[in-house]
Amino acid sequence: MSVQETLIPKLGVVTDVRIDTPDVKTFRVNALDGGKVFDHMPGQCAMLSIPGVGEAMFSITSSPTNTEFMEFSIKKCGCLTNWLHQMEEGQQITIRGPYGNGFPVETEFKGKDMVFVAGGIGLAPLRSVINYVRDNRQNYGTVDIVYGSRSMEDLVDYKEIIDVWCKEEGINVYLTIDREQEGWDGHVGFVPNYVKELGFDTNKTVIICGPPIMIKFTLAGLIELGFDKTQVYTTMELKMKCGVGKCGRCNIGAKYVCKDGPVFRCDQLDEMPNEY
Amino acid sequence: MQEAMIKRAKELLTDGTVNRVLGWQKGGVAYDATPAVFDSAEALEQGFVYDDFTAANLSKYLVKETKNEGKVLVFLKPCDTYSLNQLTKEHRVNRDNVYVIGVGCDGKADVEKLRAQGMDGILGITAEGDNFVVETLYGNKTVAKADVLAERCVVCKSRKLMTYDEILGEDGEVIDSNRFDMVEQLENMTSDQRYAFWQNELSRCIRCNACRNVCPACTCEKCVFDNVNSGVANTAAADSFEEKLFHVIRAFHVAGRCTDCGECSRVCPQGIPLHLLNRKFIKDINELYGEYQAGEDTDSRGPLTNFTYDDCEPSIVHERGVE
Amino acid sequence: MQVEKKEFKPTIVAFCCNWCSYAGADLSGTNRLNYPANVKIIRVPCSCRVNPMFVLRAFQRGADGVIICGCHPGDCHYTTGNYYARRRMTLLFSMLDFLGIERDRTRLEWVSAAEGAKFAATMNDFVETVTKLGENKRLEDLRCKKQ
Amino acid sequence: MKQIKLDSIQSLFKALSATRTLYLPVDTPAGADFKKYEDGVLWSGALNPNRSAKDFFFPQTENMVDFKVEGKTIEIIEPTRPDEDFVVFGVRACDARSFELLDKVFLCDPVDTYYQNRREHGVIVTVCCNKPAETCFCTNFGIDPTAPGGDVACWQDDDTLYLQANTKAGEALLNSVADVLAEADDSAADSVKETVKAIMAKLPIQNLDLSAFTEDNLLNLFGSEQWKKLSEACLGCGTCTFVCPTCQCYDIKDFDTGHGIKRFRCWDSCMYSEFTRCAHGNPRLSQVERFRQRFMHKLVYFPANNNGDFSCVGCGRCLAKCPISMNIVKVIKALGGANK
Repeated sequence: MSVQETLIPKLGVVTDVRIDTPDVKTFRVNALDGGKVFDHMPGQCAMLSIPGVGEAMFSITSSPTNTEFMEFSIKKCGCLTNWLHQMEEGQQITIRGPYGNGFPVETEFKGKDMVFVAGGIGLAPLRSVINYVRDNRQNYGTVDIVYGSRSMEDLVDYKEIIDVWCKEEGINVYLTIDREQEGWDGHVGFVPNYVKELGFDTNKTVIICGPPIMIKFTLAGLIELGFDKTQVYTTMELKMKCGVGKCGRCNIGAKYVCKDGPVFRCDQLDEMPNEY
Repeated sequence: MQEAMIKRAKELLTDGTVNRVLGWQKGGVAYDATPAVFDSAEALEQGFVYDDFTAANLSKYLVKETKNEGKVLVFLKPCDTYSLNQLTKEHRVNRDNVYVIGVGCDGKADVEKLRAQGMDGILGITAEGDNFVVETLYGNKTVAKADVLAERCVVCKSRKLMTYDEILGEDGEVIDSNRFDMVEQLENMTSDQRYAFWQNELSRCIRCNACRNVCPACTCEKCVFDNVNSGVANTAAADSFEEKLFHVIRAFHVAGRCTDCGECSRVCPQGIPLHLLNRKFIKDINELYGEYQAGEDTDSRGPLTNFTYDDCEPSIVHERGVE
Repeated sequence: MQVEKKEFKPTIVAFCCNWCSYAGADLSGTNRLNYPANVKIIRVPCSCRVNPMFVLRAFQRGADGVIICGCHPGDCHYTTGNYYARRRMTLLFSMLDFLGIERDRTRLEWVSAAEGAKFAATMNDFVETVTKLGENKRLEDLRCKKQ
Repeated sequence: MKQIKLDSIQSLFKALSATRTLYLPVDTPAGADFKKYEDGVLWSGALNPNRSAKDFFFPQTENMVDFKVEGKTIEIIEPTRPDEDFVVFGVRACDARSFELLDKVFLCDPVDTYYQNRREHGVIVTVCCNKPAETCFCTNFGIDPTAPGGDVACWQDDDTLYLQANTKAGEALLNSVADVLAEADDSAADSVKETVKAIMAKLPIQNLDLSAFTEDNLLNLFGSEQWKKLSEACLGCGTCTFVCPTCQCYDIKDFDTGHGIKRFRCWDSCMYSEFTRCAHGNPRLSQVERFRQRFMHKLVYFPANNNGDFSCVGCGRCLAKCPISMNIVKVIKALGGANK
């Protein structure tokens, strides 16, 4: 693979737009002739762009086991994402990737009991792994999903969670929202506290993704429960331009998030300078 | 001078008038002094330097420094005091948090001029009267200070301190300088010649932003050239147009506020005479709207935030200079 | 073989103040006065809204001449806006001249809402002047040129 | 080894430029600059041009791809790549070494084909420094200015230029201009080398203690108290990064030409406030962090990823050009000894 192929994007077309929450939409992207633009592993990212507006890295939300299309759950928070949110079906976009290391689903995760902890839009990269695990159920142990958001409306992929994940055998879904809300009879409270309350078996493997503050406190809670940092994975995000470790801006210490990351094991983070 | 400055700074530190001193830190070679904050007598003794090469204008650092706790002592040369006044006028510096010691200045030397005179491999420079004795890898050489004076000092506009709490050395006078000569020379060229001149100069620009970042008048919290939403944010000029855009706008944004301290040209790694753009504005303002020197006071209205009912029309451009 | 020389039609950007000059342009239109179609009018709230950057970027995007029209001094809707604009544009035009950009490519003109005829005449004159100068070469951005 | 008299060097330049474009350092009123050779252009005797030679392979701006957008559809137009063969003459040992370091970044997988393409079309002719400056410190990074890299190496004494090919491409280049060159003894340049070595021994910046800059010491150095003091006066301009032969960070930007979109890349600087700004914030909010990033990258991060090679060649440009005279040597001196 050369940069000639990676820095020059391919064309994709938006084939479906789903409104998830007031500020998150999920876009389905196909190659112009149908099918996927490229294959990827769970946790990998792609560079999406609208020429003239900008380019940015997004995690691929759909699982590699989905062979028909790719999905991106995108929160409106900047110039490009605002533009993306105005897209309609049939809009072409440019896309390049896949970038990053992805989760070690075929190695370290194999045979493990998995706990997924997500907050807000942090579910986006995890959804890819969760569905990958569901589709290769025989390779993994139990699956627990703890997912929290500010409010009921802010739960991304609520429909899939309720209709599919909750109904599947061997998967436990724990939902929580930050504040009491009418029509919500589930758990109320912050994710880190909920994780501690639930008190998982300490031989499970945990993946966390969400706001930095949530990651920080969840990790602290897990260690309190007796987890080791080598059992906990997270994914990072920094400003990226090239995606191939050359433009020099997404480094944390000697590691480039776009190339060596975005998935890091929490004990690896300890060896990196605290600059993220 | 350096000794007297250190002595006075130590006194002011001891009696609590100030809690730190903004000055210049000695470097490795004779000419490379770095602006620095000193917070103790020992630090001053070890590193404080003031000589013919401490050229940096310290007033811009006061924007940041005066936001900190306590009063800061700063040594300012006459041209730097103009900058401080201007910053005070624009409420960018809290003058109450600054204790200014004005220091006389006979002009600063420009190491590039030393190099241009064939002084390669400079190891040490000692001032002896009106000369520098330069020790180099290729033998000792002597050069007259006057011959290596920085361009801005050759045409120094004023040796008078505009604002100070005390003076070390002698206060000077405003000089009737010939600083506009080069601007005039350019004005008298044909438009083709001027275009060729600037095309050649500006094409060397590497957009390092040193001119902008060092400028005591450029104190915007966020520069338009850094603002991605402005449409002109860029880290490199992709077309020669962008060089012109950057430099015209940079000069325009400080028009009427530029004190002509000359830092922009001093720091330019490519030796572009940027001060000529600023001086052109100053000269135009002087000629069209009456003599005005930014930084002379802290309360007058600047020429671009002011007007008279009978100002000239822009068509005056057609009546001036050479087409 | 006879090659027909393509007639040069300059692109002119005219920044017109909303209260006077834009109305003046309107008037010249309703009076069926002719001025060249290659004058592109950009309405601004006041002539002093025109940032030097606007002028330069108009040239970048392919303008061959830029004209700024505002209320007559003393008539500004905001009382004093055009006085400031006058100083700014004087200095800007002088600077562009200093850089060797043809001085006839920029102009400032006061046009009131009642001066439809003056607007048309000004534009005709400006277009003629710029046509004589030819294409803007000194303040162009090569990337914006159509191949 | 070949030789040519300096007074007939123009014939060498003519011969070199006959079949390809020749670039060489030329004096300007504000220091030397690499310029295209044309009849009558004189080779500058300056030690180093203001800008490094990295421009030839990694230009400040470079068009990557064009787009045409119409309604909902996008068309991707790949630009034609430059295919002009060129020679860069008069590169010093430090800049020559910088290409090896840039290669490590751009030619590792995935290969940057823009850079690779230029690299393949360029031949580098280095010249031994005959008048090192006080700002030179290449020897600290294991560079021998008397044995410069590149495809062809040259040595210059009072009246003669000696040339020797280092690579196959260099040999081919010398063969193509064999008419204007004469044979020389392989030891002909030895006296030049000796003279330069003697000068090098007197340089003020020698034996910098680099032993502290190891990956193991990364967190220690990162957390050093010294950064605040060192970066205090930093203006946050990009001078050091843009004159640096090894700085390689870039930005990718889109430009709307009015009739299409040009996507280009251009140099960027980690010293700039917006360098790492993204939707969720900026991990390097103050100049301390940006300043630290630059030097940590050169002295720790880069070596950690590249077998211990520092990303500095000691050309001394940042020493000469920094507006406030803060530079990598001062950083090494401040951190090198204290943080072992």
